[in-house]
Amino acid sequence: MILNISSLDTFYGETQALFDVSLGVAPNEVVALLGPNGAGKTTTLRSILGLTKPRRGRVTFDGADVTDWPTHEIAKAGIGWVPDDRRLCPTLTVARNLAIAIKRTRFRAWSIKETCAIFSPLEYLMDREAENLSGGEMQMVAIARALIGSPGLVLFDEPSQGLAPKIVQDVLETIRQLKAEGIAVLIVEQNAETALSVADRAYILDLGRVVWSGEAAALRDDPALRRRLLGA
Amino acid sequence: MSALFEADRLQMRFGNRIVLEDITLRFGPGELCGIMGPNGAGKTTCFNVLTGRYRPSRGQVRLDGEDITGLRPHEIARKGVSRSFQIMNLFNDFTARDNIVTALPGLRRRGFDVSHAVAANSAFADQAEVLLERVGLAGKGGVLARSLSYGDRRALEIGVALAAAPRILFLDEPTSGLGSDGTARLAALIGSLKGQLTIVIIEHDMRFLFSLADRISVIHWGQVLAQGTPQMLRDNEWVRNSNLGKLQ
Amino acid sequence: MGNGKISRRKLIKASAMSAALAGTVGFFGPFQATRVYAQGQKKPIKIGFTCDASGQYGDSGQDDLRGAQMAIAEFNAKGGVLGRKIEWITADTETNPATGSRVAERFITREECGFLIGAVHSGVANAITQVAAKYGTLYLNTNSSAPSEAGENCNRIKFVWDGNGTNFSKATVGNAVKSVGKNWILLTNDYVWGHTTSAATKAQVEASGGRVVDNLLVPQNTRDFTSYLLKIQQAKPDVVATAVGGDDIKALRAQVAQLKLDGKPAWINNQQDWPDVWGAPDSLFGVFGTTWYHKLPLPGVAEFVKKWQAAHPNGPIPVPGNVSYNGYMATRELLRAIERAGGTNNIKVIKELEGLKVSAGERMQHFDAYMDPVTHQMQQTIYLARKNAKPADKTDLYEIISWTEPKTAMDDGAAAKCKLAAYEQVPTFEL
Amino acid sequence: MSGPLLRLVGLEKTYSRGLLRRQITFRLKAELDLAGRQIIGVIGPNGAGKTTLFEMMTGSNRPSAGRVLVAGRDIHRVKYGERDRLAVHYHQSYQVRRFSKRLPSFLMQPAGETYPLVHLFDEPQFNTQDGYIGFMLDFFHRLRDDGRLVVVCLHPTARYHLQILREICEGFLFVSGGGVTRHADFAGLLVDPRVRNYLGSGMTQQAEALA
Amino acid sequence: MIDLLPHLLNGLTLGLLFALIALGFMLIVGLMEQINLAHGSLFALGAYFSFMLVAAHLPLPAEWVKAWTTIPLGWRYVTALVFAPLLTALVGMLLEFCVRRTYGKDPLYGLLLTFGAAMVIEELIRLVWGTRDYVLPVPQAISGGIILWDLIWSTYRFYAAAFAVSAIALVWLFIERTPYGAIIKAGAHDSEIVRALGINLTRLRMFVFAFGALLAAVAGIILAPIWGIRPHMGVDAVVPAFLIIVLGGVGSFWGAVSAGILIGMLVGLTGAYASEWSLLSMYVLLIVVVTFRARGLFGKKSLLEA
Amino acid sequence: MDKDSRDSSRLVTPAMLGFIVLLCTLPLWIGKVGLYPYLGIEILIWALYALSFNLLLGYSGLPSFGHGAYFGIGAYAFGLFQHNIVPSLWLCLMAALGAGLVAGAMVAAFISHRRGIYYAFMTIAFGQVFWVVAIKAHSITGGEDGLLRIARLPADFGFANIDLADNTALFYFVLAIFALALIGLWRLVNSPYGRILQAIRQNETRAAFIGHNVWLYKFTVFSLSAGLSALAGGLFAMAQTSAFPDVMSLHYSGYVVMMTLIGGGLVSFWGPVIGAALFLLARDIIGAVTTGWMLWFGLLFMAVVLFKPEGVAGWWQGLRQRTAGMSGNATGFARLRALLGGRA
Repeated sequence: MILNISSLDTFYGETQALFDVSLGVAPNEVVALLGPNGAGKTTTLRSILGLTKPRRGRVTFDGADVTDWPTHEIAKAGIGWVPDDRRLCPTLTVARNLAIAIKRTRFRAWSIKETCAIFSPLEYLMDREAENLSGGEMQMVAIARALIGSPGLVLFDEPSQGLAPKIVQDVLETIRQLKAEGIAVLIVEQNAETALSVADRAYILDLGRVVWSGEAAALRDDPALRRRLLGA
Repeated sequence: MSALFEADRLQMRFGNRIVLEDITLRFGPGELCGIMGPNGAGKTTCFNVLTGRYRPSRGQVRLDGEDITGLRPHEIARKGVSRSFQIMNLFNDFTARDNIVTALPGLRRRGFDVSHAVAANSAFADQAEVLLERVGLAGKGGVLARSLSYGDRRALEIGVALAAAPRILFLDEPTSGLGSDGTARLAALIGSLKGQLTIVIIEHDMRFLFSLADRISVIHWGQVLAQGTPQMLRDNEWVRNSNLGKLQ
Repeated sequence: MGNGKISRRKLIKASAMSAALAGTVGFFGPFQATRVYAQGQKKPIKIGFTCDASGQYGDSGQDDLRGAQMAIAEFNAKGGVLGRKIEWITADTETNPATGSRVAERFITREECGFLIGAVHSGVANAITQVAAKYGTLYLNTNSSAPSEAGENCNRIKFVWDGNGTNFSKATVGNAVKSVGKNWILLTNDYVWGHTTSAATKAQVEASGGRVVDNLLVPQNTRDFTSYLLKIQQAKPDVVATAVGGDDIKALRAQVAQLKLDGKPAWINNQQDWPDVWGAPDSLFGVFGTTWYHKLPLPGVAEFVKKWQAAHPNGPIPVPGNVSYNGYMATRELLRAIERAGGTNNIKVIKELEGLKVSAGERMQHFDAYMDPVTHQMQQTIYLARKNAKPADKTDLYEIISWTEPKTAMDDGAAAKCKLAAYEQVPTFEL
Repeated sequence: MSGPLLRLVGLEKTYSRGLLRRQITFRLKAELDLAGRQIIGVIGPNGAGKTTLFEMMTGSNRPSAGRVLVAGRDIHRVKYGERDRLAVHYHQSYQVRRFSKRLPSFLMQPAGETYPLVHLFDEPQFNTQDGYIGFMLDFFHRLRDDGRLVVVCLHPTARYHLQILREICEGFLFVSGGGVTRHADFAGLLVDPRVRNYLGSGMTQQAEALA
Repeated sequence: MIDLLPHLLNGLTLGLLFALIALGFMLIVGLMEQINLAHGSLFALGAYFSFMLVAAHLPLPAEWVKAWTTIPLGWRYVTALVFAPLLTALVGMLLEFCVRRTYGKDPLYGLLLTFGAAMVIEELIRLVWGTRDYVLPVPQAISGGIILWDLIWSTYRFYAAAFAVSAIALVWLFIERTPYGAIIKAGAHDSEIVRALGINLTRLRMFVFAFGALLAAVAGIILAPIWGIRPHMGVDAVVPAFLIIVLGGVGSFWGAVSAGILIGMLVGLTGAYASEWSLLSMYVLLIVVVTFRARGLFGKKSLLEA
Repeated sequence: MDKDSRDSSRLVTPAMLGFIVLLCTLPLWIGKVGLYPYLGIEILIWALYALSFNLLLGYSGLPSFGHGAYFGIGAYAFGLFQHNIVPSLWLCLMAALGAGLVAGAMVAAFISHRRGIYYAFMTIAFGQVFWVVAIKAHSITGGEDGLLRIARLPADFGFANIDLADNTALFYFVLAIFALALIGLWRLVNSPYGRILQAIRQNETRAAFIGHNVWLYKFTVFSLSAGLSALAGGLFAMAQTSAFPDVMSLHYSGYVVMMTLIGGGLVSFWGPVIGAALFLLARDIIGAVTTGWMLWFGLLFMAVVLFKPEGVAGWWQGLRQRTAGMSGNATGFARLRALLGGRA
């Protein structure tokens, strides 16, 4: 396991958002984190990054206990993040949004060129200000930004949101490619179908608790189970 | 049934952005109404417009037939509209008792009275004690609000709203952040209030809402998508197929 | 009424009577009574120096103090005054009237000083005067040169030792109208000192047949004079007379020098205090007034400078200037007056000072000086100076171009404005 | 009401950059008539201009040429504050853009309506788990039955997205390559090779299975 | 009209200088949402440090100082222009070290803390350099006057205005064209994502604060020959800086620049035509503007308001 | 009833009584401890000023950073009324109070809908305007030279007429007013009005939603605070027998903030009194030794802001609680935070 979180309790102020959440991701593995609105999926990612420090529990990454590290150190250890609301700096151009993300880690360095090869529209968007992009375009930049930071683990928060179906396929393809390269992926999705199509394993969260975990294939292939846990 | 509180075609915009498009709601006396909807649907904005925090761009709010649109929050509050907040809004440096006392209409009426001290008025303390007991905080009156447990703070939040002696009480996600025990305790509290005054609750916890509410309105895109008894809403096919449908 | 004791007794009696007549209740008796000390003759005489150490006039205040210290040291060296040692204390008045009041109160009530010396800022001087007047304490205003100090704000217990705006105007204006030109512009700091000074200048200009084209008001704390300088350039006057003080004049000087405007038009600056000049010798320009210069070719000056330098070897300013000189002169004349009065009875000392005449030699000035008994201002020689083109050494910044007799430079309007209280109204004491 | 509810007449929007040599970086043209009382699905690749099109329809983004007529009124000549009484754009919160205003409002026409005639839903989030989809679809139908024009823009990335589109839409627009193509029904949509390319192989297969 | 022109030009140069003063203040407010009331003191420190270097008042052995004075004034000035701001930036870093504790708390903390710091720095200046004032010598090339339209103009003011323009342009370029600028901008917009991208926000903030201090010092050096160097010159700088930021709108670069020019024009023109109002005019302008536009001319919503 | 609420319902608390009695004996011993009566007067006046300022900062959470203006206005009003209208002590003091109320109300009308930093900005701007006007209008105020010859008018009680020219007499007069103000303010902060002010400080939004007219409270408390500050200013004019614009400057406005914070005005009624005494004593004692006393005071202030926003009073409370076996409080931080209005 490159990422291991154990018994996380996370609070927003006084409000507890995660209750005793444990999960792990191995290199070459894609793990899906599923669940309804407000289940605590995004909070789990924030806790991993140290953006919302867990009150209890540990997070280890790449062999080190990173629970108490400052966020930038955790990121530098090799975690890339694709936040659900993209969070590009609106007044910067795409190129500059990408440029600030470049960093060295012990993992493979992605070049801007490579990411452009994944998302062909990127090339033409380079000198546009991020605020003038459409939602889907922003999403591509956000993913590219995570890759440019040479991650060993990528946290995807709703990567398919706002993307055209073809592009979603490209993203999934990229995730497979990452996996093939030995990079771990943790993917948060409301759209379970999409996530399960690439995931090896899955966790389901509800009201801040892990309510199910197991092989993704089990969920994928068992509509009844899926219906029971995730609806439709 | 004549409505105690009516919102008529409310629209609210911030610049280019429309947050409420067309909201029409009616709450009868003694009714317990729920409001639900996905994140960002405009539920809290709706509360804010109803309780006077924002003035709607269009539309009318009426209390007991009287037009209260655009009145300031304190004016609306004085007419008997009280609310709690999603993010707790207590007077943290006050004790629980003082939190309640501050909201008493008796104190409000004597707001510019400096002839006597609050602490000397035993009527205030007595009223506060009754309210504290009602929300399950008996014996904790002397504790600073900031030092109360989370669940107690939630209860106090409702206690403060109740202290203003409202005719209609708006509760914004009262269970958020509570565990199952806390939620059950709150459900009991709200259940005990049911029928005594009109209560409107925004809630994410469907189990909680569906078990308590007389009527529920679903809000999204600043519109009322659906309205009805919990049973009526559950009849929807998509609902039945979803997590929501699995409640019971 | 020559006898202070009688007047004091009379006063107490009068106030007690009036109290009885009005049926009033005095909590604590008239303070005059509590201020009479039958002290032993050998008790030291204590002087309080209300000198700014910080704020706008911190430098000047300290230079003032250096002169005064020297005078005291001279007297102590020869055994004090009337056999009594002279002690002194000082506290920072922060160039702030409120602080001035408090320090004065402290010196008088706590430290039991009978004499206060020192001021640069007229606001501070006024604040101290008010406190001193309440107790009858003598106050020597050494360096605040607002004409109002010896005019409407004069006081029986206050003596003003510096030349003021009107003196300097009278010394310069008539001459300049004749020799330079008739069109004048006034540049006036927009506060009392500026206004009174400019009014005096204006009167002089008009009396000499000149014309004041414009009077530009400069708010205090103006840091940038360019808009005024532009206006001046547009108006093309013959002479610009400034009544700009403190930090503002320093900034103005720097900017005029920058623009090389110091040649034409002719500039007349009211007065330049040595501590201000010493910081910025390059920006001296125009004609300006002073009461003393350390290179005056008069007997005694060189010795005085030497003595001063010996007393303050590592000071921030290497030679005494007019500010230090005023501090010295005021203190020396006070001590001499006490000697002549034969004691520290304030009324007696006041009377001695009112009759003060100092010979030119004693003053180290060109003409005899005297204390005006009506306005309590030292009437003295007023010098005109300009920047020295051929300085003899680093400190030789001025070229003295003329000197005016006290009579000529005297502010004849002051007497009408100044109403000194009767001696009877001054609380008396002997410390 | 006579004629179509929403008419795009010679509508064109271009963005260009460069001060001296103007280079067109974006162009979108549309010529459309849409009647009321129907639900229209809109799909198209990222950056094709769907949002720009919606913005022009609601009068917030001024076209380079052409007019947008809602119930016969040129929406760009209606008072700013009242344009949303004709057409309203429900967009995602992080896509709020500001546009400059040229004329003061008082020189413009009133909208003359109290509730929007055209409702544009820009990528509404359909989440199968919370059950709101049912209410949403009911709502679309209610609007339609009330004589309004409902436009739903959606990237069908899951099977049920396709299902929803097929179930509720009475016509489709495909925005791509600077133009807007109209398709009468779901099956017709799938014939267009550009649409198939947009959907990708997986989704196309699923769509065909549905059709 | 002809009469007016010089005053407009003067107002413009004055405005540019005001904008220069406000630049560092703006940077810290805009990017860190910290009100740095010690800005004026850093401004004064810059002037004092430069004076030390230019006028060779150095706390060094006499022979070294002597050697230093043999270097031409121009070179000493240039050295001061480089090193005085750097020294001030160090002080800025030290200050940031204290201010750091107030991040994430009410901005009022920072305001009070820097108010205290301003007082401390001013007193330290008094302690070290005394209360007297100094004049910063400037090289021949940028002193003196130019005759234009029959009027003599100060060369130094043109130099200062040009310097202000280039400083503004450089800061703008720095923010807009360099990766550091991108990081600063992104950090101001969303500190979380910047941290999640592996950027050390603590260091970034220290850098920004130091940069703000550096700019304050630069402004101090440029203004020193005009205003003179004295301990309380800081107050003369921080008040306009503060006014400009509130007027221009917190966090807006061009807002600050245009507010600076606006105030410069106003002070210049009132100085010429209604001189007794020139000091009051900027406050009145501020109150009028802020009464009608709560966030100033170009302000966006920021953390600073609740 | 616990001790706190017992105290708060009293008109005069034992501590207050003891304090006032102690002050009554002050002229007897102040000289013996190396001080002088005038300093006592000044401390009382500044303590009154700081107390009324703390009505805003500590009780209502309104950061007014240009408050010196009202102190100055009171001083000028006292002097001008005396010179130009009636030289009666009572009327002059009323004039000072009234001038402060009016000026405060004028400003409050502009700013009472704001909070936090923008509130602070506006109070600074208005403070500067008053300051500039005081300097500019020298025909009225005497400008920099100050408004001079303000008499210490006798206190006419009808049956008795007390001369206040002497410092000790004036001290008792100021003490009487201070004691009245102290009692009045104590009652005020413990009355419903004061309770609501504190509620507004902690949570303006909530206060509005339980029916309190927040704007009106903010408006009235600002006016009241300005009025009382002006009353203190009037007494100051009497003490100094003159009025000067300096106290209206930004620096002096900052001093009262420093006094209040260092004393512990955020957590204690007595904070401003402690702070004012500390400030003036430090200035008098350290100021006699070094002119750089402000350096040390500035450092102390920084340390207080950084480490102990509860100030001296908070430190004392913490000490008492610790000895009583209770945990220390951290309310000062929370209160300072709450100054911005509800973002706790």
